[in-house]
Amino acid sequence: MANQTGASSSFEEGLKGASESVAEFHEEKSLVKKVQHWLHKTPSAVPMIVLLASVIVFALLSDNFFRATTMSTILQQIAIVGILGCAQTIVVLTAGIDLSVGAIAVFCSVLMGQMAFTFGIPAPLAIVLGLALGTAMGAFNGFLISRLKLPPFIVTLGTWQIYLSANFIFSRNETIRSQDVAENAPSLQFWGQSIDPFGVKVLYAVFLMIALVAVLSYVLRHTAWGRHVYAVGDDQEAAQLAGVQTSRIVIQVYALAGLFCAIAGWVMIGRFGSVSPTASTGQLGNIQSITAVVIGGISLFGGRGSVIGMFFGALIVGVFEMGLRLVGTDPQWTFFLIGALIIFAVAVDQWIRKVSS
Amino acid sequence: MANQTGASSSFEEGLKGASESVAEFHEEKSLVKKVQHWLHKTPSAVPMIVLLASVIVFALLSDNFFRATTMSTILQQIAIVGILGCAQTIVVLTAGIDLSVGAIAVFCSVLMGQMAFTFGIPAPLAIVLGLALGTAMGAFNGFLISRLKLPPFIVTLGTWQIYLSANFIFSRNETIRSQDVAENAPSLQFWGQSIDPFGVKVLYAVFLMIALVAVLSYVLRHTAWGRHVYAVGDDQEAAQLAGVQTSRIVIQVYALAGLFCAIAGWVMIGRFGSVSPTASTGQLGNIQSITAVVIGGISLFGGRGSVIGMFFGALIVGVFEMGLRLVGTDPQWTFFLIGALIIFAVAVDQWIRKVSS
Amino acid sequence: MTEPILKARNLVKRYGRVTALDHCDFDLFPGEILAVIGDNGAGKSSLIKALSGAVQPNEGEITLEGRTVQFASPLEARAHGIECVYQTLAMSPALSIADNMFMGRELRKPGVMGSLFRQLDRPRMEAFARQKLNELGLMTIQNINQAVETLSGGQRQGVAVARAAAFGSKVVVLDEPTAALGVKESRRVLDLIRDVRSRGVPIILISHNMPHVFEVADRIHIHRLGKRLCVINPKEHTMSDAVAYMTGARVPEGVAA
Amino acid sequence: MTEPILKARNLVKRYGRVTALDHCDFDLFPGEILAVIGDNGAGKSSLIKALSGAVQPNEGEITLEGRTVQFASPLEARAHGIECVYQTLAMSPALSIADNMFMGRELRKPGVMGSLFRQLDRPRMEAFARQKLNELGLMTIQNINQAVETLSGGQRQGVAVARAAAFGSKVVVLDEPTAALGVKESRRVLDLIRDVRSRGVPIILISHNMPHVFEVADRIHIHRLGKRLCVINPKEHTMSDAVAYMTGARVPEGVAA
Amino acid sequence: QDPVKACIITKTDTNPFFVKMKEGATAKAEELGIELKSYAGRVDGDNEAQVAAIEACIADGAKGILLTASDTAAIVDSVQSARDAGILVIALDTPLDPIDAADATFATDNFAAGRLIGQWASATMGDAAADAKIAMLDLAISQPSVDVLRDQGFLEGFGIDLGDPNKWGDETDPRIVGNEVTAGNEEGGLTAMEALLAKDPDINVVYTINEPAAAGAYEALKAVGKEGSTLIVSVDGGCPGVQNIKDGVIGATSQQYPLEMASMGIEAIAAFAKDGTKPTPTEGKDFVDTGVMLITDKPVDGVESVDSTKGAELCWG
Ligand SMILES: Nc1ncnc2c1ncn2[C@@H]1O[C@H](COP(=O)(O)OP(=O)(O)OP(=O)(O)O)[C@@H](O)[C@H]1O
Ligand SMILES: Nc1ncnc2c1ncn2[C@@H]1O[C@H](COP(=O)(O)OP(=O)(O)OP(=O)(O)O)[C@@H](O)[C@H]1O
Ligand SMILES: [Mg+2]
Ligand SMILES: [Mg+2]
Repeated sequence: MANQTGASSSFEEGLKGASESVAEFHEEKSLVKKVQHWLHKTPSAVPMIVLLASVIVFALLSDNFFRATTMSTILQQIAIVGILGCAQTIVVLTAGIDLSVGAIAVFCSVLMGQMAFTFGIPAPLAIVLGLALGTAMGAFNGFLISRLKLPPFIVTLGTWQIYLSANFIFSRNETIRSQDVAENAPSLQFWGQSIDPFGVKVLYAVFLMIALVAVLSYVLRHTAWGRHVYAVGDDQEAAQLAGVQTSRIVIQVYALAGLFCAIAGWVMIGRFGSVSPTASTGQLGNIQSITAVVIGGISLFGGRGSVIGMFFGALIVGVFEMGLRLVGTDPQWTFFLIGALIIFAVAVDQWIRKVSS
Repeated sequence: MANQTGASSSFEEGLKGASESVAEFHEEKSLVKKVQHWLHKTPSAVPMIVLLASVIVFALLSDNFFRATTMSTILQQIAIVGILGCAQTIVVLTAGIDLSVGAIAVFCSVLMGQMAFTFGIPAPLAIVLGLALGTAMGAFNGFLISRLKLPPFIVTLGTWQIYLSANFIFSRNETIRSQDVAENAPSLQFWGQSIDPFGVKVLYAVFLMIALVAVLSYVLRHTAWGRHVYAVGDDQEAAQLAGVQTSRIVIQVYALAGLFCAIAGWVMIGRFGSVSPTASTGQLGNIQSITAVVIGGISLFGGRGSVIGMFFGALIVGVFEMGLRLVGTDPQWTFFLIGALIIFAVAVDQWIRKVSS
Repeated sequence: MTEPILKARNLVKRYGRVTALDHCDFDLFPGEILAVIGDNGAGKSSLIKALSGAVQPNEGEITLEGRTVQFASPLEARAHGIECVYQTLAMSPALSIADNMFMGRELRKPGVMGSLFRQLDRPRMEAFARQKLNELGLMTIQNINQAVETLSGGQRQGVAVARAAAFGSKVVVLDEPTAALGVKESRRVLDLIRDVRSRGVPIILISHNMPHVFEVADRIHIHRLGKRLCVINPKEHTMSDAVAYMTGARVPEGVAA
Repeated sequence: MTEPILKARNLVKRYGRVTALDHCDFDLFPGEILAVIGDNGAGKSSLIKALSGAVQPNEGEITLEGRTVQFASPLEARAHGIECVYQTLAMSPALSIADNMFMGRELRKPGVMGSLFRQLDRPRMEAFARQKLNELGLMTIQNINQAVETLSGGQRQGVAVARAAAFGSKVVVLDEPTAALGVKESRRVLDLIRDVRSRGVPIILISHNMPHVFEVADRIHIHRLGKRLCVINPKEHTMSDAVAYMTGARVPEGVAA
Repeated sequence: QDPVKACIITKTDTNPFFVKMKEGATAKAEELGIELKSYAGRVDGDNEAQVAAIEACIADGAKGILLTASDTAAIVDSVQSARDAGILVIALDTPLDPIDAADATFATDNFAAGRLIGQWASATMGDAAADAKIAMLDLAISQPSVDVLRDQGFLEGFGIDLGDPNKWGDETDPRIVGNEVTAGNEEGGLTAMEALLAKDPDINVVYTINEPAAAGAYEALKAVGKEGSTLIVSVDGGCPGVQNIKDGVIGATSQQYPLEMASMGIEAIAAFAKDGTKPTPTEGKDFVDTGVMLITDKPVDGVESVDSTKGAELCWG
């Protein structure tokens, strides 16, 4: 058949001897270029820079800010948002959104507490059941989204209301007091324990959050499943055509998010001592976690960003809140300034990215 | 040069006499097909079907539901959400999101009230100034989004907090009482007046909402500007390359959204009588308007959907809320069921669309 | 003649008011290169989408190796060994070349890192990707970790073609694989197609490039107005004939006008 | 020789580690058809994106009609009369064919409906779109109100080409306009290109199709590794030469290796 | 020497009640030379923000904390850690659960406040109370403790069986038309009232969680021409509320004294910072009762009350 080649496209004779080396260009290696290149390759470093800058500013504004205890307090204050942020991260990476994260967390903490107290189930079993139920709630979201093809916003808006009111109804609005938990089911408060290395109290919850972020970061970056999560968010149809089982991935992602929320619910018991159905995480957890995710540079349109960025995003908000509290502004002014600072943080982030590209 | 044609691609001789008629296929015109085709062409009809079905169901469940007064109450209850929904619609069509709609509305109502009372500006002028300030707040959002290229979610999350706390700071949390407004600045309450045709009271606010929806629908569908809004949301980069002044459109869209919010603020005074900085719309207006938009079939990824759909979406929520209140008793269960019904409504909507395509 | 490995009868696909396939037939025989040609919008892509499960036809029947099949998704078709390069390429724009090439078939590290921690073997995947791209003559890709969205049009198409060719098993479908490719790269793709056939895998090739089609095809399926108009043997017809048939300038023998 | 209407010197464009343009020069003379050819990823699209304001070069200078220009966006370039069909087509997928064709230059109804209520003249826009598409031989578009995302690959490209050709004024740039087009449709595009030139408008044509390039081009700019390698006259060189130059198989006279 | 630092943590700082409380504290703190920082939750029932605020106060080295707890049981651990850090914690307005979790409590009895208006409404209606139609406009579906206490107090005062006194909405008395939540503002009061009126247009008693909600309910009643024939009762005693009593919008309200609570709290912190003395509770109670007073222009027998003119002198903003 090679004889036809000549016939069909005689000009291809020119191909003989075509260059076979991969294109390369020389590049200057100035320091600026190197920094730029590093920033370009590690986009999660950008929120880190913003974070460090804000820590320095607040340290200058308030004497009490730059202390180990204050830092550990900030970490423990963002522990729950950080864990919910892990859940939100994987969901947002698939171009979804989960408004029910806070509600699942609170409901799970109530379920664990009520199972241990009202139904007398041993606490460790109650915890396991609580985690399983959280996963099931997340999977239910995922089912509605991937099988019935409903928009994630509506599904989780609906289940947010459903889980939250189920939580109030189930708990009869009753708070289980801290002393009772400590006496009868101390394992519920596990994450509220702390180590105290140099006189600085650090909650187990903080280590848990960091561990979850690290594991999730590994999974997203270094496993096939993680790549598939990105692919689904990037272009769901393309991923499907390329052989990703998109609807299975979506269900798994929401179920895993539910599990993270249930873990957050368990951590809430440790952090607050008591089991309270009215915890405001139920109302605000979604906005807080989405804020962390977006400040961390994850695109709400899916497929772009990293969980490390989310972690820095949560930290930035935590630092701003604590810093403004210590500087002592009036609450309304604090809200005002937090609003302004969040915009400012993201503006600086964008600016660094632009300069570095 | 025509002589070269032969040389370069001899096979093109086969083109002579190529068919010149536009392809056509015969099609059966069964009734089912016709309905399908109509639904396909008028996607906003789908939420309307869901709406009618739910009205019928609630009418069967509760005697008090299918009454003219109840219907007019539902309409007046969704008037504000409907107007905020107009604002949210244009923003979401550009693939944005505006979390600050409720805050702008409340802040504008407070600005109008305070200008008229504290500063003694004549009420009509206070209204004009309030509308202008609302537009400016929206334009500020648009500026940050289009010029600094910040994500709309973060910008409006920030300005939500900023406008809301400015509202509290500015008003010193003081409510202007209905009686005082009626006495000294009745034009602030203009939209609270009503006509009473057959013993059924219908607020001016309801007519305003319907008029705004109609005008916006015309603008989006039948003017170049409207098409550009869709193009920006569909694929901003493509729109830019195709010659749309995307960043100008984005600023205009947010400014117009601000104007709609300010109008909603004015309507709030009419509807509630008093001027209150604590109105729940400041907190919930964004979620409510986004819900209406999404139930109405507008994609949060931009470029797809119609404002009429949003209107039906707002009505569906209004009907569910009123219907469940009339049927049930406990607010917690009502909240639960509203969540479930919203998901159900969207599922039915999707199902009809699937069947009709 | 042997039985067709992939056969379709009376396929109909409508999108709202638009008819894309209008009672279309199709046959692919084992080990052959079947070209599908036709005007723009004739329904070629719709045909192979229907065959590979990417869309569900409204009517008609598809048989694979004699058994009636109904693919609900491209995944099912792939499980039956049908590998496609779609005209839209089906790539995840933000992911890297290697990630895209191995999507759904990732390589894992040897040892515990792979089996227990399920870690991807990035270096191996990258080396493989680089090699496949070099084989296609795409020497201009400077950074193998580039996101696919930053590739040039031709480079992107090259990645998609390399993926299908490397992994196809029973049937390989290529929808305009050389549209964006340069002279050298197109030539390599044609060589590749012959390679694949020599492994015994039949190929469906959609192309608008008549010289290419007549060079490699064993049979040519001419598509017109959503139907198979006729099937011709490239040795018995000229390119000119084929063009005349597909544009409606002439009606082939044995077909009613 | 006259002065070039569009000229570029020493353009450099880097994306992170990737160099797309490496001190590239460019000249377009009034009233000519200039073809730009080169391997995939040679930097052709980057070159015209830099010329039309879609990307900002890191270094280098562009002059239009003798004046130095810097386009911050394609809109500015268009204001100077440069009209482009990008390789990615730049269409709004969810909008209709007519909406896309008239994007940014919509027609309004006559009378008050148009001037006061600014209502679009849908029927006129649709009729115009249909006519342009028929001129391109795209007879398979059954529904002129179809969303562009539902068009076949070739139909979509046809819409983009029709748009540029209908509205270009000073310079028309076509990046692989016939890549997805069929035989008939490609032929029509070549005719169209000649039409546009006969209106006195110069054209930059990027293409991998050598016969097409040699058929219509007045001069051929050969791009290699981000640079202009040389400019040849199609009457003085064979296709084979051009292919050899662009793939690096041979070095043209007067160029250091 | 550094000035004494103190914190005031309120449930929200949008509700005028808490705004005034903060203003009272700020004024007193300035007078005594105390550096006061104020914190608040974002929504009603926001326990987490209060925990974070206490942590900030500890980090800041405050001497005393004034706290109106959103979740009276859940906050106890954080309060304990503040006390462990040597901080005087005073519960304002709402006692903690258990009440001795705080060093002292300066509070109004919200249940008693509810009971007063309940008794007043029942007495005003006389025999007609037996077939009253009551609308209950509550705060939020999460049922924070003020919400429950005021609601249940009202019902007890009116003579209705409470069911579970820790929960509203579980009553079976047919006189109750329904419960709706209002978020404690005019908007919520209006929409909730409209819904209840659609359910039963014959409503003639309206309990409201606070005066803004009452104003909203009044607008809804006015719209159907029933503003004259319906009793509206409320709790708070803010100046606009008292003005509304005078104008006949609200029938009766239970007045509370946030300014006083707050300034007493600041004084207690000043005393504690000076020599470590802690305040002592009101005799016979386990908290310092800052009192509650029924304000109405239509007094009834058996329920002590003052009129709106007197109420306007005592009102808090
Ligand atoms: N989702 C859709 N909705 C409506 N019409 C569609 C859709 N997809 C394809 N079509 C129409 O079906 C017809 C066939 O399209 P198809 O993509 O199969 O053509 P093709 O032969 O592959 O053309 P090309 O050579 O240009 O790729 C076209 O007229 C197209 O407009
Ligand atoms: N945004 C980007 N980021 C990184 N690299 C890029 C980006 N855009 C283009 N490139 C690289 O620049 C080089 C030139 O790309 P360009 O699109 O100009 O090639 P081309 O000559 O048009 O190729 P083709 O013929 O395939 O269209 C390629 O190696 C490409 O990978
Ligand atoms: Mg095709
Ligand atoms: Mg290109």
